[in-house]
Amino acid sequence: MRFNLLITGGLYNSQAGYSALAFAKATIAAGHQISQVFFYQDGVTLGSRLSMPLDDEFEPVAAWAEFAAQNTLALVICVSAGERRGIMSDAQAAEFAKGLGSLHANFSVAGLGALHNASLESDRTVTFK
Amino acid sequence: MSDYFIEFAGQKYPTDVQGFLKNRLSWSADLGRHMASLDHVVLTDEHWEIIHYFREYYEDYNIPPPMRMVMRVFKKAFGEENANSRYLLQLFPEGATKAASKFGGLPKPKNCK
Amino acid sequence: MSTLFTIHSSWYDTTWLFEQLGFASEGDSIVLLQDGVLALRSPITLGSFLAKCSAHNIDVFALADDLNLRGITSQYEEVGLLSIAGFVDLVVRHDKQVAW
Amino acid sequence: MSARKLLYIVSRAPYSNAVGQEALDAALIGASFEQDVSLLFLHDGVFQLVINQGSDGSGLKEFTKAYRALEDFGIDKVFCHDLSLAARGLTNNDLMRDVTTLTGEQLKSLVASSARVFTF
Repeated sequence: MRFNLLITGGLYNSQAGYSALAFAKATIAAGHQISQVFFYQDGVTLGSRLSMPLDDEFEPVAAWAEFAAQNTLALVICVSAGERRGIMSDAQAAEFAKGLGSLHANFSVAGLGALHNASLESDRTVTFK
Repeated sequence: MSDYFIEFAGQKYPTDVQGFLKNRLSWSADLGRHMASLDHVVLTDEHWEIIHYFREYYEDYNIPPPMRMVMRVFKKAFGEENANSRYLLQLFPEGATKAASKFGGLPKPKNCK
Repeated sequence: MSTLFTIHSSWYDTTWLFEQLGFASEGDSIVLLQDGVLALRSPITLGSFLAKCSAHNIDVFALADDLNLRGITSQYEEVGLLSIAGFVDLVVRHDKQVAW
Repeated sequence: MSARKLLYIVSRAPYSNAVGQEALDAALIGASFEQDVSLLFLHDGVFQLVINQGSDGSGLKEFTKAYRALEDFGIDKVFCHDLSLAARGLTNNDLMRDVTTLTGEQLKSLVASSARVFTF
Protein backbone atom coordinates (compact mmCIF):
# COMPACT_ATOMS: atom_id res chain seq x y z
CA MET A 1 0.00 0.00 0.00
CA ARG A 2 1.18 3.56 -0.73
CA PHE A 3 1.20 6.00 2.17
CA ASN A 4 1.35 9.77 2.03
CA LEU A 5 2.34 11.40 5.32
CA LEU A 6 1.38 14.92 6.35
CA ILE A 7 3.08 16.51 9.35
CA THR A 8 1.60 19.74 10.70
CA GLY A 9 2.98 19.79 14.27
CA GLY A 10 6.11 21.86 14.84
CA LEU A 11 9.63 21.00 15.89
CA TYR A 12 9.15 21.71 19.60
CA ASN A 13 5.45 22.34 20.10
CA SER A 14 4.31 18.85 19.14
CA GLN A 15 5.38 15.23 19.22
CA ALA A 16 4.26 14.96 15.58
CA GLY A 17 7.77 14.74 14.08
CA TYR A 18 8.73 11.92 16.44
CA SER A 19 5.45 9.99 16.10
CA ALA A 20 5.40 10.29 12.34
CA LEU A 21 8.97 9.02 12.08
CA ALA A 22 8.17 5.96 14.20
CA PHE A 23 5.09 5.42 12.05
CA ALA A 24 7.08 5.82 8.82
CA LYS A 25 9.66 3.25 9.99
CA ALA A 26 6.92 0.77 10.90
CA THR A 27 5.25 1.40 7.53
CA ILE A 28 8.41 0.50 5.61
CA ALA A 29 9.10 -2.45 7.93
CA ALA A 30 5.63 -3.82 7.12
CA GLY A 31 6.47 -3.73 3.40
CA HIS A 32 4.45 -0.64 2.46
CA GLN A 33 5.69 2.33 0.44
CA ILE A 34 5.77 6.00 1.35
CA SER A 35 5.10 8.24 -1.63
CA GLN A 36 6.00 11.47 0.12
CA VAL A 37 6.27 13.14 3.52
CA PHE A 38 4.80 16.64 3.35
CA PHE A 39 5.46 19.24 6.04
CA TYR A 40 2.84 21.95 6.46
CA GLN A 41 1.91 24.63 9.01
CA ASP A 42 4.40 24.53 11.93
CA GLY A 43 5.60 21.16 10.60
CA VAL A 44 7.92 23.01 8.21
CA THR A 45 10.22 23.75 11.17
CA LEU A 46 11.27 20.08 11.01
CA GLY A 47 13.24 21.00 7.89
CA SER A 48 15.53 23.49 9.61
CA ARG A 49 19.19 22.63 9.13
CA LEU A 50 19.99 25.10 11.91
CA SER A 51 18.21 23.18 14.68
CA MET A 52 20.80 22.23 17.32
CA PRO A 53 19.43 20.18 20.22
CA LEU A 54 21.70 19.22 23.13
CA ASP A 55 23.91 16.20 22.47
CA ASP A 56 21.80 13.75 24.49
CA GLU A 57 18.46 14.88 23.07
CA PHE A 58 16.49 13.39 20.22
CA GLU A 59 17.33 15.24 17.00
CA PRO A 60 14.17 15.30 14.91
CA VAL A 61 15.66 17.00 11.83
CA ALA A 62 18.73 14.77 11.68
CA ALA A 63 16.63 11.65 12.34
CA TRP A 64 14.26 12.46 9.46
CA ALA A 65 17.13 13.37 7.15
CA GLU A 66 18.90 10.09 7.87
CA PHE A 67 15.75 8.00 7.49
CA ALA A 68 14.93 9.71 4.20
CA ALA A 69 18.44 9.12 2.85
CA GLN A 70 18.33 5.42 3.77
CA ASN A 71 14.96 4.92 2.10
CA THR A 72 15.24 7.45 -0.77
CA LEU A 73 12.22 9.23 0.57
CA ALA A 74 10.97 12.67 -0.52
CA LEU A 75 10.71 15.11 2.40
CA VAL A 76 8.79 18.12 1.10
CA ILE A 77 8.36 21.47 2.86
CA CYS A 78 5.41 23.67 1.86
CA VAL A 79 6.89 26.73 0.18
CA SER A 80 4.57 29.39 1.60
CA ALA A 81 4.37 27.88 5.11
CA GLY A 82 8.17 27.63 5.09
CA GLU A 83 8.71 31.19 3.88
CA ARG A 84 6.39 32.49 6.61
CA ARG A 85 8.49 30.70 9.22
CA GLY A 86 11.95 31.29 7.78
CA ILE A 87 12.53 27.77 6.48
CA MET A 88 13.79 28.13 2.92
CA SER A 89 16.35 26.84 0.48
CA ASP A 90 19.45 28.79 -0.51
CA ALA A 91 17.75 29.59 -3.83
CA GLN A 92 14.69 31.06 -2.09
CA ALA A 93 16.84 32.97 0.38
CA ALA A 94 18.83 34.43 -2.51
CA GLU A 95 15.59 35.41 -4.28
CA PHE A 96 14.58 37.40 -1.20
CA ALA A 97 18.14 38.72 -0.66
CA LYS A 98 18.27 36.98 2.73
CA GLY A 99 21.70 35.38 2.50
CA LEU A 100 21.91 31.63 3.00
CA GLY A 101 18.85 29.44 3.38
CA SER A 102 17.90 27.37 6.42
CA LEU A 103 16.58 24.23 4.74
CA HIS A 104 18.31 20.90 5.43
CA ALA A 105 19.87 19.42 2.28
CA ASN A 106 17.72 16.26 2.49
CA PHE A 107 14.49 18.26 2.27
CA SER A 108 12.97 19.92 -0.79
CA VAL A 109 10.38 22.65 -1.27
CA ALA A 110 7.09 22.48 -3.19
CA GLY A 111 3.61 23.95 -3.19
CA LEU A 112 0.43 22.55 -1.68
CA GLY A 113 -0.23 20.99 -5.08
CA ALA A 114 2.45 18.41 -4.22
CA LEU A 115 0.49 17.44 -1.09
CA HIS A 116 -2.71 17.02 -3.10
CA ASN A 117 -1.00 15.08 -5.89
CA ALA A 118 0.53 12.67 -3.41
CA SER A 119 -2.69 12.38 -1.43
CA LEU A 120 -4.80 11.61 -4.50
CA GLU A 121 -2.26 9.12 -5.83
CA SER A 122 -1.72 7.30 -2.53
CA ASP A 123 -3.92 4.74 -0.83
CA ARG A 124 -3.74 6.50 2.54
CA THR A 125 -2.96 9.97 3.78
CA VAL A 126 -1.92 9.96 7.42
CA THR A 127 -1.68 13.24 9.33
CA PHE A 128 0.40 13.88 12.44
CA LYS A 129 -0.34 17.06 14.38
CA MET B 1 11.27 49.65 7.53
CA SER B 2 11.87 47.89 4.28
CA ASP B 3 15.39 47.80 2.81
CA TYR B 4 13.97 48.33 -0.67
CA PHE B 5 11.98 51.17 -2.15
CA ILE B 6 10.93 52.86 -5.35
CA GLU B 7 11.68 56.57 -5.71
CA PHE B 8 8.97 58.38 -7.59
CA ALA B 9 7.96 62.06 -7.77
CA GLY B 10 10.19 62.96 -4.87
CA GLN B 11 8.83 60.22 -2.58
CA LYS B 12 10.17 56.86 -1.39
CA TYR B 13 7.77 53.93 -1.55
CA PRO B 14 8.87 50.84 0.43
CA THR B 15 8.75 47.58 -1.55
CA ASP B 16 9.86 44.00 -1.16
CA VAL B 17 13.02 42.84 -2.90
CA GLN B 18 11.05 42.14 -6.10
CA GLY B 19 9.48 45.57 -6.24
CA PHE B 20 6.01 44.79 -4.84
CA LEU B 21 4.65 47.70 -2.76
CA LYS B 22 4.62 47.15 1.01
CA ASN B 23 1.63 49.43 1.50
CA ARG B 24 -1.05 49.07 -1.14
CA LEU B 25 -2.80 52.22 0.15
CA SER B 26 0.16 54.35 -1.00
CA TRP B 27 -0.48 53.32 -4.61
CA SER B 28 -1.61 55.69 -7.35
CA ALA B 29 -2.15 55.16 -11.08
CA ASP B 30 0.94 57.26 -11.81
CA LEU B 31 3.03 55.15 -9.46
CA GLY B 32 1.62 52.01 -11.12
CA ARG B 33 2.65 53.34 -14.52
CA HIS B 34 6.12 54.05 -13.18
CA MET B 35 6.39 50.57 -11.62
CA ALA B 36 5.45 49.04 -14.97
CA SER B 37 8.06 51.14 -16.77
CA LEU B 38 10.72 49.80 -14.40
CA ASP B 39 9.75 46.35 -15.74
CA HIS B 40 9.77 47.72 -19.31
CA VAL B 41 5.99 47.42 -19.68
CA VAL B 42 3.87 50.21 -21.17
CA LEU B 43 0.39 49.98 -19.73
CA THR B 44 -2.49 50.03 -22.22
CA ASP B 45 -6.23 50.29 -21.57
CA GLU B 46 -6.36 46.52 -21.55
CA HIS B 47 -3.72 46.34 -18.85
CA TRP B 48 -5.63 48.89 -16.81
CA GLU B 49 -8.88 46.97 -17.13
CA ILE B 50 -7.18 43.96 -15.54
CA ILE B 51 -5.27 45.99 -12.94
CA HIS B 52 -8.43 47.77 -11.76
CA TYR B 53 -10.23 44.46 -11.57
CA PHE B 54 -7.43 43.02 -9.43
CA ARG B 55 -7.50 46.06 -7.15
CA GLU B 56 -11.26 45.97 -6.66
CA TYR B 57 -11.26 42.23 -6.08
CA TYR B 58 -8.45 42.50 -3.57
CA GLU B 59 -10.21 45.36 -1.77
CA ASP B 60 -13.28 43.13 -1.38
CA TYR B 61 -11.66 39.81 -0.53
CA ASN B 62 -7.97 40.33 0.38
CA ILE B 63 -6.98 37.72 -2.20
CA PRO B 64 -6.15 37.95 -5.92
CA PRO B 65 -9.00 36.81 -8.19
CA PRO B 66 -8.83 33.33 -9.72
CA MET B 67 -7.81 33.22 -13.38
CA ARG B 68 -11.27 31.99 -14.33
CA MET B 69 -12.76 35.28 -13.10
CA VAL B 70 -10.06 37.36 -14.80
CA MET B 71 -10.92 35.66 -18.09
CA ARG B 72 -14.58 36.47 -17.60
CA VAL B 73 -13.83 40.17 -17.13
CA PHE B 74 -11.51 40.17 -20.10
CA LYS B 75 -14.11 38.48 -22.27
CA LYS B 76 -16.70 41.08 -21.33
CA ALA B 77 -14.35 43.99 -22.04
CA PHE B 78 -12.52 42.85 -25.16
CA GLY B 79 -14.65 40.19 -26.76
CA GLU B 80 -14.62 36.43 -26.93
CA GLU B 81 -11.87 36.19 -29.56
CA ASN B 82 -9.28 38.11 -27.53
CA ALA B 83 -10.05 36.48 -24.20
CA ASN B 84 -7.64 33.61 -24.01
CA SER B 85 -4.69 32.89 -21.78
CA ARG B 86 -2.25 33.37 -24.66
CA TYR B 87 -3.43 36.93 -25.15
CA LEU B 88 -3.31 37.61 -21.43
CA LEU B 89 0.25 36.28 -21.34
CA GLN B 90 1.18 38.74 -24.12
CA LEU B 91 -0.13 41.56 -21.96
CA PHE B 92 1.62 40.30 -18.84
CA PRO B 93 4.60 38.15 -19.84
CA GLU B 94 5.42 37.48 -16.17
CA GLY B 95 1.93 36.08 -15.64
CA ALA B 96 -1.21 38.14 -15.17
CA THR B 97 -1.66 37.47 -11.44
CA LYS B 98 1.88 38.42 -10.58
CA ALA B 99 2.19 41.45 -12.85
CA ALA B 100 -1.31 42.88 -12.34
CA SER B 101 -0.80 42.57 -8.58
CA LYS B 102 2.56 44.29 -8.81
CA PHE B 103 1.54 47.23 -11.02
CA GLY B 104 -1.69 47.57 -9.03
CA GLY B 105 0.26 48.00 -5.80
CA LEU B 106 -0.96 44.70 -4.36
CA PRO B 107 1.27 42.25 -2.47
CA LYS B 108 3.12 39.46 -4.24
CA PRO B 109 0.72 36.53 -4.66
CA LYS B 110 1.59 33.32 -2.84
CA ASN B 111 3.51 30.87 -4.95
CA CYS B 112 1.98 27.87 -3.19
CA LYS B 113 0.46 26.40 -6.33
CA MET C 1 -16.13 3.31 4.14
CA SER C 2 -14.66 3.21 7.61
CA THR C 3 -12.70 5.96 9.26
CA LEU C 4 -9.78 5.88 11.69
CA PHE C 5 -9.97 8.82 14.07
CA THR C 6 -6.72 9.75 15.77
CA ILE C 7 -6.69 12.09 18.75
CA HIS C 8 -3.31 13.77 19.19
CA SER C 9 -3.96 16.38 21.85
CA SER C 10 -4.93 16.43 25.47
CA TRP C 11 -8.35 15.53 26.78
CA TYR C 12 -8.53 19.05 28.18
CA ASP C 13 -8.42 20.44 24.62
CA THR C 14 -10.61 17.77 23.05
CA THR C 15 -13.38 17.19 25.60
CA TRP C 16 -15.74 18.72 23.05
CA LEU C 17 -14.86 15.94 20.65
CA PHE C 18 -15.90 13.30 23.14
CA GLU C 19 -18.90 15.16 24.51
CA GLN C 20 -20.48 17.08 21.64
CA LEU C 21 -19.93 14.95 18.62
CA GLY C 22 -20.96 11.48 17.78
CA PHE C 23 -18.34 11.77 15.06
CA ALA C 24 -17.68 8.09 14.56
CA SER C 25 -19.88 5.55 12.82
CA GLU C 26 -20.25 1.80 13.18
CA GLY C 27 -17.02 0.05 12.17
CA ASP C 28 -14.82 3.09 12.75
CA SER C 29 -11.92 3.07 15.20
CA ILE C 30 -10.41 5.67 17.48
CA VAL C 31 -6.72 5.86 18.40
CA LEU C 32 -5.38 7.98 21.24
CA LEU C 33 -1.76 8.99 20.71
CA GLN C 34 0.72 11.69 21.75
CA ASP C 35 -1.07 13.82 24.37
CA GLY C 36 -4.31 12.11 23.37
CA VAL C 37 -3.42 9.28 25.75
CA LEU C 38 -3.85 11.68 28.70
CA ALA C 39 -7.57 11.06 28.32
CA LEU C 40 -6.99 7.71 30.03
CA ARG C 41 -6.20 9.60 33.27
CA SER C 42 -8.86 12.27 32.89
CA PRO C 43 -10.71 13.08 36.12
CA ILE C 44 -14.00 12.73 34.30
CA THR C 45 -14.67 9.14 33.55
CA LEU C 46 -14.37 8.01 29.96
CA GLY C 47 -16.82 5.25 30.87
CA SER C 48 -19.91 6.64 29.18
CA PHE C 49 -17.96 7.53 26.05
CA LEU C 50 -16.47 4.05 25.91
CA ALA C 51 -19.88 2.44 26.51
CA LYS C 52 -21.28 4.46 23.60
CA CYS C 53 -18.39 3.41 21.36
CA SER C 54 -18.86 -0.22 22.33
CA ALA C 55 -22.62 -0.02 21.64
CA HIS C 56 -21.89 1.34 18.15
CA ASN C 57 -19.18 -1.20 17.43
CA ILE C 58 -16.41 1.41 17.50
CA ASP C 59 -13.04 0.18 18.78
CA VAL C 60 -10.89 2.46 20.92
CA PHE C 61 -7.09 2.09 21.13
CA ALA C 62 -4.18 3.90 22.72
CA LEU C 63 -0.59 3.92 21.49
CA ALA C 64 1.37 1.94 24.12
CA ASP C 65 4.65 3.81 23.52
CA ASP C 66 2.99 7.13 24.27
CA LEU C 67 1.40 5.76 27.47
CA ASN C 68 4.75 4.39 28.65
CA LEU C 69 6.59 7.64 27.85
CA ARG C 70 4.20 9.52 30.10
CA GLY C 71 4.08 6.94 32.90
CA ILE C 72 0.39 6.33 32.35
CA THR C 73 -1.37 3.01 32.72
CA SER C 74 -4.82 2.55 31.28
CA GLN C 75 -7.64 2.01 33.77
CA TYR C 76 -9.92 0.84 30.99
CA GLU C 77 -10.01 -2.74 29.73
CA GLU C 78 -12.07 -1.58 26.73
CA VAL C 79 -9.13 0.44 25.42
CA GLY C 80 -6.81 -1.72 23.36
CA LEU C 81 -3.07 -1.13 23.64
CA LEU C 82 -1.47 -0.59 20.28
CA SER C 83 2.11 -1.05 19.07
CA ILE C 84 3.32 1.23 16.28
CA ALA C 85 3.10 -1.75 13.89
CA GLY C 86 -0.46 -2.32 15.06
CA PHE C 87 -1.19 1.33 14.31
CA VAL C 88 0.04 0.88 10.74
CA ASP C 89 -2.25 -2.15 10.38
CA LEU C 90 -5.21 -0.11 11.63
CA VAL C 91 -4.52 2.59 9.04
CA VAL C 92 -4.52 -0.11 6.37
CA ARG C 93 -7.81 -1.57 7.64
CA HIS C 94 -9.67 1.77 7.42
CA ASP C 95 -10.34 3.80 4.28
CA LYS C 96 -9.10 7.07 5.69
CA GLN C 97 -7.79 8.83 8.77
CA VAL C 98 -9.11 11.95 10.47
CA ALA C 99 -6.59 13.56 12.84
CA TRP C 100 -7.71 15.71 15.75
CA MET D 1 -10.74 10.19 -12.88
CA SER D 2 -13.90 11.56 -11.31
CA ALA D 3 -13.65 14.24 -8.65
CA ARG D 4 -13.13 12.95 -5.14
CA LYS D 5 -14.68 14.37 -2.01
CA LEU D 6 -12.11 16.34 -0.05
CA LEU D 7 -13.16 17.74 3.32
CA TYR D 8 -11.26 20.55 5.06
CA ILE D 9 -12.18 21.13 8.70
CA VAL D 10 -11.25 24.30 10.59
CA SER D 11 -11.69 24.07 14.36
CA ARG D 12 -9.62 27.04 15.55
CA ALA D 13 -10.48 30.74 15.77
CA PRO D 14 -8.62 33.25 13.55
CA TYR D 15 -5.75 35.66 14.34
CA SER D 16 -3.96 33.93 17.24
CA ASN D 17 -2.44 31.49 14.75
CA ALA D 18 -2.11 30.88 11.01
CA VAL D 19 -4.44 27.88 11.04
CA GLY D 20 -7.35 29.55 9.23
CA GLN D 21 -5.14 31.11 6.54
CA GLU D 22 -3.35 27.83 5.92
CA ALA D 23 -6.57 25.80 5.91
CA LEU D 24 -7.96 28.24 3.34
CA ASP D 25 -4.81 27.95 1.20
CA ALA D 26 -5.10 24.16 1.26
CA ALA D 27 -8.82 24.14 0.41
CA LEU D 28 -8.27 26.54 -2.52
CA ILE D 29 -5.59 24.24 -3.92
CA GLY D 30 -7.89 21.24 -3.49
CA ALA D 31 -10.55 23.10 -5.48
CA SER D 32 -8.00 24.07 -8.16
CA PHE D 33 -7.44 20.34 -8.65
CA GLU D 34 -11.13 20.21 -9.60
CA GLN D 35 -11.98 17.97 -6.70
CA ASP D 36 -15.30 18.04 -4.83
CA VAL D 37 -14.28 20.30 -1.93
CA SER D 38 -16.22 20.92 1.29
CA LEU D 39 -15.15 23.37 3.97
CA LEU D 40 -16.48 22.80 7.48
CA PHE D 41 -16.24 25.18 10.44
CA LEU D 42 -16.39 23.37 13.73
CA HIS D 43 -15.86 24.19 17.41
CA ASP D 44 -13.94 27.54 17.70
CA GLY D 45 -13.55 27.44 13.92
CA VAL D 46 -16.98 29.09 13.58
CA PHE D 47 -15.35 32.34 14.79
CA GLN D 48 -13.55 32.47 11.43
CA LEU D 49 -16.83 33.52 9.81
CA VAL D 50 -17.98 36.17 12.28
CA ILE D 51 -19.03 39.39 10.57
CA ASN D 52 -17.32 42.80 10.98
CA GLN D 53 -13.80 41.57 11.59
CA GLY D 54 -10.72 43.67 11.07
CA SER D 55 -8.90 46.63 12.50
CA ASP D 56 -7.81 49.73 10.54
CA GLY D 57 -5.85 47.57 8.12
CA SER D 58 -2.42 48.43 9.52
CA GLY D 59 -2.01 45.33 11.68
CA LEU D 60 -3.01 41.71 11.19
CA LYS D 61 -4.44 41.01 7.77
CA GLU D 62 -8.15 40.28 7.59
CA PHE D 63 -7.57 37.14 5.50
CA THR D 64 -11.06 35.88 6.38
CA LYS D 65 -12.54 38.25 3.76
CA ALA D 66 -11.68 35.52 1.25
CA TYR D 67 -14.34 33.26 2.79
CA ARG D 68 -16.91 35.45 1.01
CA ALA D 69 -15.32 34.60 -2.35
CA LEU D 70 -15.06 30.81 -1.98
CA GLU D 71 -17.50 30.19 -4.85
CA ASP D 72 -15.20 32.09 -7.24
CA PHE D 73 -12.54 29.49 -6.48
CA GLY D 74 -14.85 26.53 -6.97
CA ILE D 75 -15.86 25.90 -3.35
CA ASP D 76 -19.60 26.07 -2.87
CA LYS D 77 -20.03 23.61 -0.03
CA VAL D 78 -19.48 25.60 3.15
CA PHE D 79 -20.73 24.14 6.41
CA CYS D 80 -21.00 25.10 10.07
CA HIS D 81 -21.74 22.73 12.92
CA ASP D 82 -25.01 23.87 14.53
CA LEU D 83 -24.05 23.12 18.14
CA SER D 84 -20.67 24.83 17.74
CA LEU D 85 -22.52 28.00 16.69
CA ALA D 86 -25.14 27.70 19.44
CA ALA D 87 -22.55 27.05 22.15
CA ARG D 88 -20.94 30.40 21.27
CA GLY D 89 -24.18 32.34 21.11
CA LEU D 90 -23.91 32.70 17.33
CA THR D 91 -26.55 32.36 14.63
CA ASN D 92 -26.36 32.57 10.85
CA ASN D 93 -27.06 36.30 11.16
CA ASP D 94 -23.70 36.78 12.87
CA LEU D 95 -21.82 35.25 9.92
CA MET D 96 -20.27 37.05 6.95
CA ARG D 97 -21.66 34.59 4.38
CA ASP D 98 -24.25 31.92 3.77
CA VAL D 99 -23.41 28.57 5.23
CA THR D 100 -25.27 25.31 5.56
CA THR D 101 -25.57 24.32 9.21
CA LEU D 102 -25.12 20.65 9.99
CA THR D 103 -26.36 18.61 12.91
CA GLY D 104 -23.97 16.16 14.54
CA GLU D 105 -25.63 13.36 12.59
CA GLN D 106 -25.19 15.18 9.25
CA LEU D 107 -21.60 15.97 10.16
CA LYS D 108 -21.02 12.29 10.76
CA SER D 109 -22.22 11.38 7.28
CA LEU D 110 -20.18 14.22 5.72
CA VAL D 111 -17.03 12.81 7.32
CA ALA D 112 -18.01 9.25 6.43
CA SER D 113 -18.63 10.08 2.75
CA SER D 114 -15.38 12.05 2.24
CA ALA D 115 -12.40 10.41 0.53
CA ARG D 116 -9.81 12.59 2.31
CA VAL D 117 -10.18 14.73 5.41
CA PHE D 118 -7.73 17.50 6.29
CA THR D 119 -8.13 18.93 9.79
CA PHE D 120 -6.87 22.34 10.87
